[in-house]
Amino acid sequence: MHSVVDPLLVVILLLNFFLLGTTRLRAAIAGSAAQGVILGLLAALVHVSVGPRPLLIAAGAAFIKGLVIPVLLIRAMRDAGIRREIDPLVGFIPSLLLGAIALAVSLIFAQTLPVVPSQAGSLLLPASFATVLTGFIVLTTRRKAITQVVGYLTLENGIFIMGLSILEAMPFLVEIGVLLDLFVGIFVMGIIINHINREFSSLDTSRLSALKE
Amino acid sequence: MTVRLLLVAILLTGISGIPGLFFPRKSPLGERVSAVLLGTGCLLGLFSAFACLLPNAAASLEAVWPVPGGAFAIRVDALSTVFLAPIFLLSLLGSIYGLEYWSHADHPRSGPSLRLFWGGLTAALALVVTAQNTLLFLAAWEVTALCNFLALTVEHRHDAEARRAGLIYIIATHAATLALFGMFGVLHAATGGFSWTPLADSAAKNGSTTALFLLAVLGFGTKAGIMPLHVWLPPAHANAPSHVSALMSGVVIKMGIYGLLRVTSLVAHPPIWWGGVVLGLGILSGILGVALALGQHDLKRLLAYHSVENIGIICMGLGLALLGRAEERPELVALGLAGSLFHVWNHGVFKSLLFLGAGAVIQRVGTREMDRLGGLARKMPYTALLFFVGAAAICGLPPLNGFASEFLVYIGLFRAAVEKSGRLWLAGGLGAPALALVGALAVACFAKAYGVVFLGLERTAAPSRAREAGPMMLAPMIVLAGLCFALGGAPAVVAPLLDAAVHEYGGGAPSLLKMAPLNFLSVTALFLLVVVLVLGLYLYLRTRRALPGSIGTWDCGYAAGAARIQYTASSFADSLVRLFAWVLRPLVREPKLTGPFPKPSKFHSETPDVVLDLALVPAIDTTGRAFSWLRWIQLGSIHAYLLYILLTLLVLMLWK
Amino acid sequence: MLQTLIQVALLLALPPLLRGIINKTKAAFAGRVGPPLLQPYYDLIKLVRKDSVFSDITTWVFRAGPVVAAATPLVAGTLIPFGSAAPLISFSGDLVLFAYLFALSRFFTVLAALDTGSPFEGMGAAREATFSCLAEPALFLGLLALVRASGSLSLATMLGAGLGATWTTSGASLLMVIVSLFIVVLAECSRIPVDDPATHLELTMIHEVMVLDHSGPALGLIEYGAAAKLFVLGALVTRIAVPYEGANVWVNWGLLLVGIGALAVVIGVVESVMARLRLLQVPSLLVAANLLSGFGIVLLAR
Amino acid sequence: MLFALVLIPLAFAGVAFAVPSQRWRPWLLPLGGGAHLGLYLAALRQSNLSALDGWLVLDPLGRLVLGLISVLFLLSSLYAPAWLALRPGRSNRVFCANLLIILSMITLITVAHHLGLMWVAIEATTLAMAPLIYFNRSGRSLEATWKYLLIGSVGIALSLMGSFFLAYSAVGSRLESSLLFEDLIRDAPQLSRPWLHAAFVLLLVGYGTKMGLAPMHTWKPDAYGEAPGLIGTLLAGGLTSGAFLAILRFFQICSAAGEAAFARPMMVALGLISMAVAGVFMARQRDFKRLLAYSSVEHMGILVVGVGIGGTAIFGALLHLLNNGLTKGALFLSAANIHRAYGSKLAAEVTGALQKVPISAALFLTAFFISEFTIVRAAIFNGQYAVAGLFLLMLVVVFVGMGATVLPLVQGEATPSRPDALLTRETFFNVAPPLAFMSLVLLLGLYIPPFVSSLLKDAVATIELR
Repeated sequence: MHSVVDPLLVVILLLNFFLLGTTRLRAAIAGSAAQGVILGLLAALVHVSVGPRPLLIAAGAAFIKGLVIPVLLIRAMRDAGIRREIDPLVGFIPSLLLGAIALAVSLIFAQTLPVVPSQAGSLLLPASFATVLTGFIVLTTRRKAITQVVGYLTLENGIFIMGLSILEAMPFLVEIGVLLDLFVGIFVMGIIINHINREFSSLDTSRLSALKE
Repeated sequence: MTVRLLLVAILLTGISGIPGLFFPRKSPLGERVSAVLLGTGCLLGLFSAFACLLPNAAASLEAVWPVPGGAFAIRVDALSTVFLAPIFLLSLLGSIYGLEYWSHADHPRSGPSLRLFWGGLTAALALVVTAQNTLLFLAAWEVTALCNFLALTVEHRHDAEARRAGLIYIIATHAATLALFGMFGVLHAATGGFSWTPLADSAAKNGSTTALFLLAVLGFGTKAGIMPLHVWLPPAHANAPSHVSALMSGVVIKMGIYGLLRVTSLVAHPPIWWGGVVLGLGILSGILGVALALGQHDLKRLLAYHSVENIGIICMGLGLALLGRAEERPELVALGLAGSLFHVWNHGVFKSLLFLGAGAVIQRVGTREMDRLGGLARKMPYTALLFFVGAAAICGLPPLNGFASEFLVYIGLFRAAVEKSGRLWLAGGLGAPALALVGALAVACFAKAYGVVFLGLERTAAPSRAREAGPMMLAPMIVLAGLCFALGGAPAVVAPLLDAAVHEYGGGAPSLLKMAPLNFLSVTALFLLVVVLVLGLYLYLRTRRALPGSIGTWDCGYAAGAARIQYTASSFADSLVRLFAWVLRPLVREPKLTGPFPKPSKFHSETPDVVLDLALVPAIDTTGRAFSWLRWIQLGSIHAYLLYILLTLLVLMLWK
Repeated sequence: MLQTLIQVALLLALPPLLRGIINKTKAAFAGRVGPPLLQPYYDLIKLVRKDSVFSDITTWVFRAGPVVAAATPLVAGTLIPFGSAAPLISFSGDLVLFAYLFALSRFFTVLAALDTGSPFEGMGAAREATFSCLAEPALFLGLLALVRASGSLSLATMLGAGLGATWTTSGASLLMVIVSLFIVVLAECSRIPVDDPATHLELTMIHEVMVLDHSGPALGLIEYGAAAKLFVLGALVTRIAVPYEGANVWVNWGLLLVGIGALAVVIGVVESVMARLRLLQVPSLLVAANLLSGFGIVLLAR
Repeated sequence: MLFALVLIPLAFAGVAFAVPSQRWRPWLLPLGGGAHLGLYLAALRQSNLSALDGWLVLDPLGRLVLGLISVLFLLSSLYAPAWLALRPGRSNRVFCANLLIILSMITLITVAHHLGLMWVAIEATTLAMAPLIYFNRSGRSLEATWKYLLIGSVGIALSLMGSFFLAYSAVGSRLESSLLFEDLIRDAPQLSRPWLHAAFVLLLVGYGTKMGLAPMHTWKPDAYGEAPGLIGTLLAGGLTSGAFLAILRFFQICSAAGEAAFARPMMVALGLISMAVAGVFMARQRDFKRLLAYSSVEHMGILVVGVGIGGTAIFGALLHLLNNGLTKGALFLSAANIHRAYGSKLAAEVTGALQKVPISAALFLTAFFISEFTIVRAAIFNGQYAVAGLFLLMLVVVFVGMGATVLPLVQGEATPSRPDALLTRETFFNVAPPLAFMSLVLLLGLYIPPFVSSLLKDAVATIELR
């Protein structure tokens, strides 16, 4: 099974770096959409033996993450008339370096945790952690609200990868709930981004600092 | 039965202010109703407090109080009675005084609230000294603090000083209460219960008793106003309505003493250093309290610092009792404790008298600044006479009551001084001269206070328009002045109660009268009185026919500005304050005089509180600045906020 | 009974004589004849026969001052033993009362001075109050040393026969105490080098300026009280210095009288050979008195 | 029954969406709240309520928190109609519906015994709250909402990951992985330790963000400062309690696994840091609504310290949970009255509130005082003197800072109101709810009704599994 899963995970990791390195918002959104689709694929592959239910979730995830949310975000982007993430708090090259460090940390951290034999040597856990950390890096270093949403999405993607290992613990209902929450969350964020754009004529969240001590 | 009577008393006083809230604003009926309720309650309370000590009296009561660890358990023992008596007496007298001093006609807005808080304060105080359950104690303690705060800031709208005093008070008292929470926590951990349970000797080994004692000193010491924890006391006493000041000084601060007594009574063999600490703090409070008082220009602030001084004397007695217990000298326990408790009464009596007198002056003249007063003895002769009695009593002058209790402490200290044990005689050897110094300074201070306020010429126009205080204000003062004479002239009457209290505290000494010949004080008082009367009569008869006509004081040929060139409060105390300048750090702004005809300029001197103004406020300011600097944490950037989360996560992951 | 009567009589009659002795000594030092030995008595009689003037500003306190000032030393005098007579009143702890009686007198005299509203008297009052704050602990320290030495809290026993034994064991301490108490006497009784009883100039205004406004019998009471104070405190010091108590009561009385007389001479000598200290240095002198007694106690504690 | 508890508020929310009348819609809130409280009281009478194969269980801890939430909601909903009437120009459709959704979701938090489901409910409350914080439609409230939403979402995402870790800890030990609470408690001793530890850290940080523990509290002052007071009540009394309940659930698992010693120091540390941070920011705080937020941070710290210390302190912490929730009700609502009476929430522009809005001002002052006083119960320690000492020290620092801010606000001569002040005088509906909160707090301080005390005792018994 590793033979199929691991390459896909490698793609996800590469997409992480892509997210860290790209300046174009559309590309970033597309990257996260691609991640979403691959995640759906992964879910289907990992649990292909369990039955139709996981497949449904996989499809749902791919649909929401790969299509609905990107569309939402792109619309928001278009409304705001922004295309690029210019002048991030941490430059693109350093971001990539941070991403590399995050990957290394993830690999080490995954080593310290005992896993079931079937997953021994799998990239599942490291990829999950690395994606979460990548999400964090994007969240903390990018100025545009939309990019931050992408970061949040990436973070969620990482957690989703983690969830692949324990599907039986997450029944259908809960899984749907999680996805629904994610969707609503992004939706609400989209609305707020819209308001921010109208109120401040900008999506630069580092300008949102009127509230401080 | 008797204790139920006390409960009724507590209830009556507690609700006494409530009806007043519902009377129309113009009707003075409310204040009368609440005075009657409070008066009834106080008289009942006084009666039951003593009745509980009779043999066969039911002195304790326990009811369910459904709070974890809580029980409505109250008990009246001799210690409680010693404190209950001044609570009810001073509350009663203060409320009568308040009928005129804070009359409904003058204070239609704040009057009802003040009477509400007054009643609540009285009830809570009574509960504090009878509560057996520690949670009940704490609850009553907090109500006391709150009512006191509200009574103190009742004129908050117009009086910024009172607001500041209230702030300092509430912070200090709250900090003290937190220390008490800690203390009761320790007590709970050591005894497993929520009552005043004696500690086992084993508790001393794991440091429980040490923690208990230190927290008690911190918590109760703050309430009592022991140096250097007294910071709240001067502003609060100075700015409260005067009868509230009287009650605060007379009983509220004594709650700290009560607490210290209760807590130390729980430990069978207190370490010797406890006594040393309490005695040392007592000496410190006594000397610095009176020294600071000397530097004050504000009459009520001066009285407030004398509360610190007298708490110091009380603590010296208490410290001596603790030393006696540590060294197993029952006679020292008895003398120290009896002196301490007797002084609690006496201070309550004469300090209330003084505050009420000061209140009369403030009401009639409108200022507390001593340097604006003067000559009031001719305008308000009765107030002046009564204040004089209080002043003589607080200086510990025979034959008044202050002397009687200080006498007990002195005997105790002298007895300690003849002991073989080096620590004991060191205590006596330091304590007795220190007490003498305190006494001498007090004489100087009250000579200044009485002299500047009541004697000489009016320094400004305000005092010359003053009228004598009314009967409602004079009557309570007359009672208190009478008590000064009675307790000082016949101190032996309180000996049985003090004996019982000492017994309750764990002393097994022979009766007080055997060790301290209080009866002889009565004899000498009488003797002194006779001699004074004889000489006085002689002088009276001889000078009855003084030269007629209007004669001023001989001015040594310099007749200009007689009123203005009098000695003022500041100049009178100047040389003494200078002697203590190394610790008091008085602030003096004097003009530089140049040339033969210097221009008019101003001289200003004040003695700030060493702890509050010179240490605590700067410390708080510095901390505040440091805190302001720390505020960059909340810098408004969401990126930083998210980073905090990540960092916390990483730190916690790496920690374990 | 006889002894007691003698004691009372001496206490009432002798005080002014001490002043006479002091003045005579000073005159002798100055090479003058000086006033008669009994001049203080003449002065008193003169004052008593005069009329009084009271300022309008004053209140009852002004009149109470002289009364209390005269009464307190007399009451204090009944607490200490003279000669071989036991004190009239004696009880455990009477030393506290003894000391506080002087405080009482001070309280009244200071207030009486402030009552006049005169800046001069105010100045005197302030100084009196200041210096006595330092003298009082010294007095207590001295008494404490005696308490420590005798193990008793009553003046009768402290100054009783046992004192002789203490001289043999810890004479140094007692000597220090005597010197210390002597300074206290000088301060309390307003003598040189603390105060100058002869003048009331600004530089020296302490006691004399406080009584500036008193006249006639009132002033007489004050003068008499001051003399009685000197007599009582002097008796105390003498008793410590000469604790001898023999079988013959008359010898004891004689010894006491000679002792007090000698003390008066010493005071006279001191006043003749010393200048008054600057006011700012007076506290140092009194602190020295405190330290002396303190050392005395430390020596006793060994 | 449990379904009803969750669904009836949802139904009311649906109705609220449908009702066209601006004027009558707000009255659905007290109706829904009343119905909820009624159902809750009925549920109290039955023991062992459970539904959906043990996914929904009303256990003692849940009962306790649910009771608090129900009372809190009802009383604050009574405040809502009069308050919304002051702003007739603004649609209250979303406001009312979302409040009811939040009630439903918090209920779900308290009864969910599937930790995934619980997560879903918590996330749902977070999302439903966002529009309410933005109710004032100002730039500042928008900023607050954005921060609240993003930080909250990230925090909650972390707790989802923590839940996964927890599930994985069973996989690692070759057990059937499950997020059912009962299963986890049962299997706790066999759970894989490294996973369990990591899971607890993630959950503590994640739900700690939601609860507002420092240093994850950063959204709190912004959100509390800009949201209407009514919302503040629910945030500070309701949502935080829900998050605390979640942390308690995981702590229960930890202690069932015998790993309480791992969890405790972390909780104590975070709690003390929270108290310290609150102290720093409360001193000289210029904005009294932000002051309330930091006070909330402080009290969350107290709760966590209480549980971290364990023993009798847990009882104290749970009692403090009730007290804090109710006190926050009194505080936020009275603060809202003061805010609207002056048109400002800056301490410099608001003094002498006792003169202008006497009841609210008195409540505000008393509630602040009481909120510190109710810590009595939490302050009785099990001999951990260092922690106790720090705890008491922090309380002193907090009190100094707070007192210096609050007293001038309430006392003194009143400053004139700004022209945009909405409230001219106190009415029954804007004073009665905070008064009711205050009375409840006082009642709990002086007298704990037997059923409350048995609720507390049962809840305590479930937390410390030995």
